[in-house]
Amino acid sequence: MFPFNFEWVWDMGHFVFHGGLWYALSVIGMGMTFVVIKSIYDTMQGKGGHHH
Amino acid sequence: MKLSRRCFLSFVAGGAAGTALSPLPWKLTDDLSIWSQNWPWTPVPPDGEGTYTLSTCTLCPGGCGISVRKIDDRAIKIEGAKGHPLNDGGVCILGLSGLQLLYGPTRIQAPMKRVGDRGQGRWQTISWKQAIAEVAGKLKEIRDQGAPQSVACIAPKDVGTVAQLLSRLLSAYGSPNFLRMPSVEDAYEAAIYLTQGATGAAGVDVENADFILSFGSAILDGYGSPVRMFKANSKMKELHGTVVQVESRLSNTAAKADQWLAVKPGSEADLAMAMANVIISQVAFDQDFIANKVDGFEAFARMVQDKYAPETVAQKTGIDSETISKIALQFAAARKPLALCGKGKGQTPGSLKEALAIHALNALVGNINRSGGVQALAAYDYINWPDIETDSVAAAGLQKMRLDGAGSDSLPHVRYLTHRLANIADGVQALLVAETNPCHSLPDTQAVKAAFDKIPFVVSFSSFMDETAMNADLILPNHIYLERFEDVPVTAGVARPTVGLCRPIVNPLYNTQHLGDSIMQIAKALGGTIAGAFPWEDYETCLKMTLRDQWGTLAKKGVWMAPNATRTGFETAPGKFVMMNDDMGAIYMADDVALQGGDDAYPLVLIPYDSIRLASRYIGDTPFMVKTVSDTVIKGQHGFVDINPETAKRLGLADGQLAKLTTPVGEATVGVHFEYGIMPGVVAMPRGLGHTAYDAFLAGKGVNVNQLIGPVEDPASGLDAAWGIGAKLA
Amino acid sequence: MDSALIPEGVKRCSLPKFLLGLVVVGGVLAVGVYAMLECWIKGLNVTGMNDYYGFALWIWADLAVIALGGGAFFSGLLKYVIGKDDLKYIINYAVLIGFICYSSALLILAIDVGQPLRSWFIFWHANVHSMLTEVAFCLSCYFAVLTIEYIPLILENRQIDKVPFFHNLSHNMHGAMAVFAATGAFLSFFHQGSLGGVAGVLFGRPFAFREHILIWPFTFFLFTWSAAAYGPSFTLFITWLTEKITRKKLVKDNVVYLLAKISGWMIITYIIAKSADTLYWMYNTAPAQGFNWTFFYENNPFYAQWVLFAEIILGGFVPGLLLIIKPTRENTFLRVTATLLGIMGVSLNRWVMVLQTMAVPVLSFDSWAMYIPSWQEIATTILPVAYGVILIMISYRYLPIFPQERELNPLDPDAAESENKEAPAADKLQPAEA
Amino acid sequence: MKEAQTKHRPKRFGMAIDLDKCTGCGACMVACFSENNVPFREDESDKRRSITWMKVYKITNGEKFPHTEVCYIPRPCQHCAGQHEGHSPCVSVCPATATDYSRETGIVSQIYTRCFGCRYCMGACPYHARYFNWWDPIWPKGMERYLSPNVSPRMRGIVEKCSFCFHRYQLARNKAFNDGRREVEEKEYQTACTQACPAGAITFGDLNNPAHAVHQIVRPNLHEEHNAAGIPIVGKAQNPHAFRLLERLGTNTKIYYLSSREWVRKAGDNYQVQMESDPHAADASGH
Repeated sequence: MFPFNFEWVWDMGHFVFHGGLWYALSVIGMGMTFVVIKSIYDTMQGKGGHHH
Repeated sequence: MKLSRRCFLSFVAGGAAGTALSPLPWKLTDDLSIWSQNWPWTPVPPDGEGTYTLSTCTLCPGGCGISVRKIDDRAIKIEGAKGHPLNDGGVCILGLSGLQLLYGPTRIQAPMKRVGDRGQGRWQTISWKQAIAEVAGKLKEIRDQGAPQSVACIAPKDVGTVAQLLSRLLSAYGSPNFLRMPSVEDAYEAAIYLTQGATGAAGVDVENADFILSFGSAILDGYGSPVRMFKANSKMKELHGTVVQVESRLSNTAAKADQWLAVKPGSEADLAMAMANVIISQVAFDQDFIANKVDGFEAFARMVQDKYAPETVAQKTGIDSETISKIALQFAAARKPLALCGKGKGQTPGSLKEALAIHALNALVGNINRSGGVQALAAYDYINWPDIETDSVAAAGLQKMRLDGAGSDSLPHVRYLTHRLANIADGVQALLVAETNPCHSLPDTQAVKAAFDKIPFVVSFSSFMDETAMNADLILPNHIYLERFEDVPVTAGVARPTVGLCRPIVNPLYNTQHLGDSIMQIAKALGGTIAGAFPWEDYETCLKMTLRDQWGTLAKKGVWMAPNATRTGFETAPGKFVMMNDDMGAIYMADDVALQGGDDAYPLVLIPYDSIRLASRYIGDTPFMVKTVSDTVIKGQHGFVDINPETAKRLGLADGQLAKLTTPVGEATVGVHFEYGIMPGVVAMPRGLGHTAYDAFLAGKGVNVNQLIGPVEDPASGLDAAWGIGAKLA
Repeated sequence: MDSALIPEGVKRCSLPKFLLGLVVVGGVLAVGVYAMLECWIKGLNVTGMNDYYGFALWIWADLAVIALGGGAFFSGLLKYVIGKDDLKYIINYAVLIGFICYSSALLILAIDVGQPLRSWFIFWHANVHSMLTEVAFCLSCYFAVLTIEYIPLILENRQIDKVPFFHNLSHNMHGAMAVFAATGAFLSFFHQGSLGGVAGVLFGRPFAFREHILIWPFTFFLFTWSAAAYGPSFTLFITWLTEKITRKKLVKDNVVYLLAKISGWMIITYIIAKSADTLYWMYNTAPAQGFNWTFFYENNPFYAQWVLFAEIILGGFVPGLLLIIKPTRENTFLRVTATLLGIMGVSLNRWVMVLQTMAVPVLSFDSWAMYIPSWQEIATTILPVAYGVILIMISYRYLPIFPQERELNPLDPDAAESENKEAPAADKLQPAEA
Repeated sequence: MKEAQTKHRPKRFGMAIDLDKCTGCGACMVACFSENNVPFREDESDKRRSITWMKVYKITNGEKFPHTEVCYIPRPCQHCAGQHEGHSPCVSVCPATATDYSRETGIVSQIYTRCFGCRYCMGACPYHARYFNWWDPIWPKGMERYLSPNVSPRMRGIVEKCSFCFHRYQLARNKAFNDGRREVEEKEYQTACTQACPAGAITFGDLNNPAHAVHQIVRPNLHEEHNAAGIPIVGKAQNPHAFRLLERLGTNTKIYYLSSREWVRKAGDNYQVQMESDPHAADASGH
């Protein structure tokens, strides 16, 4: 899973597979981070309070 | 309210996030996986210094050399001894699993005295001192009544120091009733004595044969010295020799043979005679040998020509006359033809007529006392102990007839008729059982059990809690072969006298004692001339003194083999190989061995068969061996019989179903297994199953064929020659 | 008592009846949990599996629920990426069903492996050439995505929504949903596919083995395709069932028709491809390995050519056609029948790809191996169903799963009563769901 | 499956099993059990849950009495090289790299502590050479004393299989190294089954080494050929009596069988379909 796992090999298989994997993971990760931070920011702006 | 909820929810969310980000869950996950890799209940064998020790396997009569691998003081693997004259590195399935016997749960760990009823399995551990005293006391009592001959002893063999010490004890004590477990050696010895005048086992030089005509001998399932036979068979394949197997079932041997002659069981002698007939009438015999070395050829020739024309025999054997002639001539034409006698592993003697007929085939092709042939094995003469002084009691006892009648005027040709144990029990007041399991391996188990019930005093020297030990009053457990010294002279068909040395691999695990020492201690306790007959301080000394010449070789190589000494000449009256005389005429003229229950009530014939994966002598099958047994032989607790699908369908039986197998001797529930490789009308059941003693790995699995088959005496010799029994399957 | 948690403007049965329902389903769940613990504590010897059946009922259940859960990613793809906006009225439920299916799959896998405590080695020591590795990664990643898609739904609960942060969070997550949905679709494509690959790459198992395109066997694409095709059918079926049980219309017909039509076309195209694949396998792949295709359907007590008929005709062409033809599609009975047949078809496909593959003797002297699951296997396979029902019950009660529910079921005083009458019945019916 | 750094010529350990000699005595099975600490249970008659790294199959020509013939086929792990070296059916599917193909020895290994018991490899193996530990291995009290320290007993819930007694290779290699030799002698590394076989039916050694008996018996074609289906076949035996199990699947196993009987050789592969340009091609008789 990581280059320091002994079965790791720098070959096409690993590039493609882990490329795709880490790409997906980072999209999800960054997406969530962005969303959470923005929500915190919005909340501090006092948004979303008693909207009804 | 609202505030608190807000706090609460934020607290939960924050807490969850916090824990997830902390190292805790990750560390925990890792620790758990490491734990799962080192479960404390999964053993980790300790490492240490590795060594190999040479010894000899005594689990069957084969006498193979073994090399035992040890780590420190633990024996961890048994392998075949390289360069051993019999098994040269090879080893059989039983020999391989010997360590399961050594460390197994059925070992008897100390001398024991029965407290409950016989067979109930309630024991009290006693000291060796007391054990010896009890045996000696009882024997003394019997002797004082002046009936020393009523003490009998059963042993697996009569050669070697331990067996000799046993019979020496009986002789000094005054009993002629030393019994050897039945085997084809009984018939072979008689045949050899009648034809060649020599006493001793038959040696068959399979290694140098190029055509083996086997009359049901399980060459590949434990006959003779098993590994030796395997190797001989493989050599035959390499040198394109021929093996012909005469058998009604496609055994492993038949399956591997170049030709399988599916003969009707019980008609082997006739087949051999018919072949002799062909060889004689075609003048295919060894004319020089017949002319110069054989006595009674004409008489023999006349007999086979009168009574055993292939055409007449064809009907009885189920083999057409062409095939009979073809095989007979191939046999005669071969360079080193060899006819083998003894069904299966050779655990039943078989009829003397059959043994003589088969031996006659060897004589016709001049294959006696020469390489690739049969010869009288030179007797093991390394035991030269001082003669026994017998006191008056002993002398009187030894004058008495053997209880089994062997060697009597009516049965002069045989030395042991051990299958008669059931009938002679009344005359036995004490029975000593050494490394045999008659309660399981003698035919008609129920009768044997009844005999044991009659015998007032039974001593077992077994290392394992087997059926016989279960029915003993006292158990004086022997060391097992991996814990003791012993000389192992091999008689199982070897061409040259061969003695292996069995030596301790590990120190005795339990409070057991060498059988040799037990015998000497009993003798010493009995005192007088009996004690005097045992001048040694212990068994090991006795062994070393006895073997003085060979001890060096044995201690170094683990085995000693006599220099190749093929006998010349014959010790018979005419100094020739006797093919026919009055005695033998009588034997040849005697009736066939009748099939018990061979009538309409029992439309089928049940034959026992031997498998090398099923130990069927004194030693019970090991867990490893049972694991290799096919689920068409044992499934769960049920044992299966092989039956030809056509026969089964006729009886309305389905493959795999359970059915009741009934014979005149007993009945049992068995599974039905369809097998095309068996003669229609015949059902076959393996030997070695149906144990009631031992552990859950063996006990209760399958049926003991000896419950279903009783002994049938050969009218000519009195030997047990039962080859099957009438049976009903429904 | 819990009215404060129930979405505004909708009617739910009384709490006691709801709890009663939970207890009923909970009972089934409990049995499943007990069986699960047995498998973990006593080991897998309590199953009916053996060395010929390393893969059995559980793996089938995994493949099946993931195929059926495919509705989530495909609807997501259609709505957020392709822009079929109408689907927003059913997407919530699709997501919920997907979430249930995938969490169930992961749970079953956790029971199925011999060493659950080290199952994470599949990630740590990943062998990238193994289809199962691909499955594991994509499955867990996509499960994360589903969770992300499900969270905002939870946050919309009346009370939670009152917390400004959660309100914003849910709002922003909706905003970013397209990105997640796209990632989800990407992941799903691969794990659905690699699930197909699991069987397709077994070149030692002529029944399952298929030729490859690049590194992927045909089954890779067929599995993705079938999941996208039958998943929506499953979503529709569950929606219909929920409507039956709640005695309410929850989703407008046009939405249903739209999804049904898409599902229909996907099924038809899939089954054509599947038929082509089957024929190619019958007349090329299998013979090359020494087998007549008929061999796989002979000399055994169960698998015969009815399998092909049931899977391809009954579970493929029939539902496909029923769903693409307008009149049959818009006939509720026929539409629901079609979705049911579809579910049967895809489940049967997953079954044979796992269990028949194991049953077929490959060595010429070996024999067919049949298999009967133990009660523990069956209980643990039903376990997720019960769990799913419970999650649906709770979500339906407390979350605005169906945006159109209020509009379709305007509250009027006397309706309340009737609700209460029906509710118990509804609860009892619940376990039959999913 | 990664390249092993190896200075000398890679080895391809394999076996030639002479089915004419094999008597089905089962010594190989028990030799293996005792060499490799294989566990056993009270009831081992459910053969589909019985761990036997080496298993002896009994096959028949299906003819009626008295024309019935029987042959035994000992089946260790076939140590497949796969369609391109290292792509063994099992190795290629193991998700956790718990089983590996050594390019140095050609041996398929199994890492017990790495395996987490998904059993995908078992589904992939057409020879059923892989076994799952359905139970905790338990030895009767005292019997654990005979366990060998060279092979670790396996825990419940993982897959195990024949390793060609790899620990013996390691020991032999260490010995050679200590004696200052780089090569292990043929006789120094023999598997337990080979050593035990009383019929001498098994020949074990390096298929790549022309000096080794196994190479001389099998005469493997070291050049890749393609069978009728275009599947690459490596190491096809040039001995007309030799065959491999399911050779046409392209598993490229390293266990070769020798038989003088045609029906036995035929039983090694499936012939449901007539295949032109296939030497064995014929009807499916003997199944």
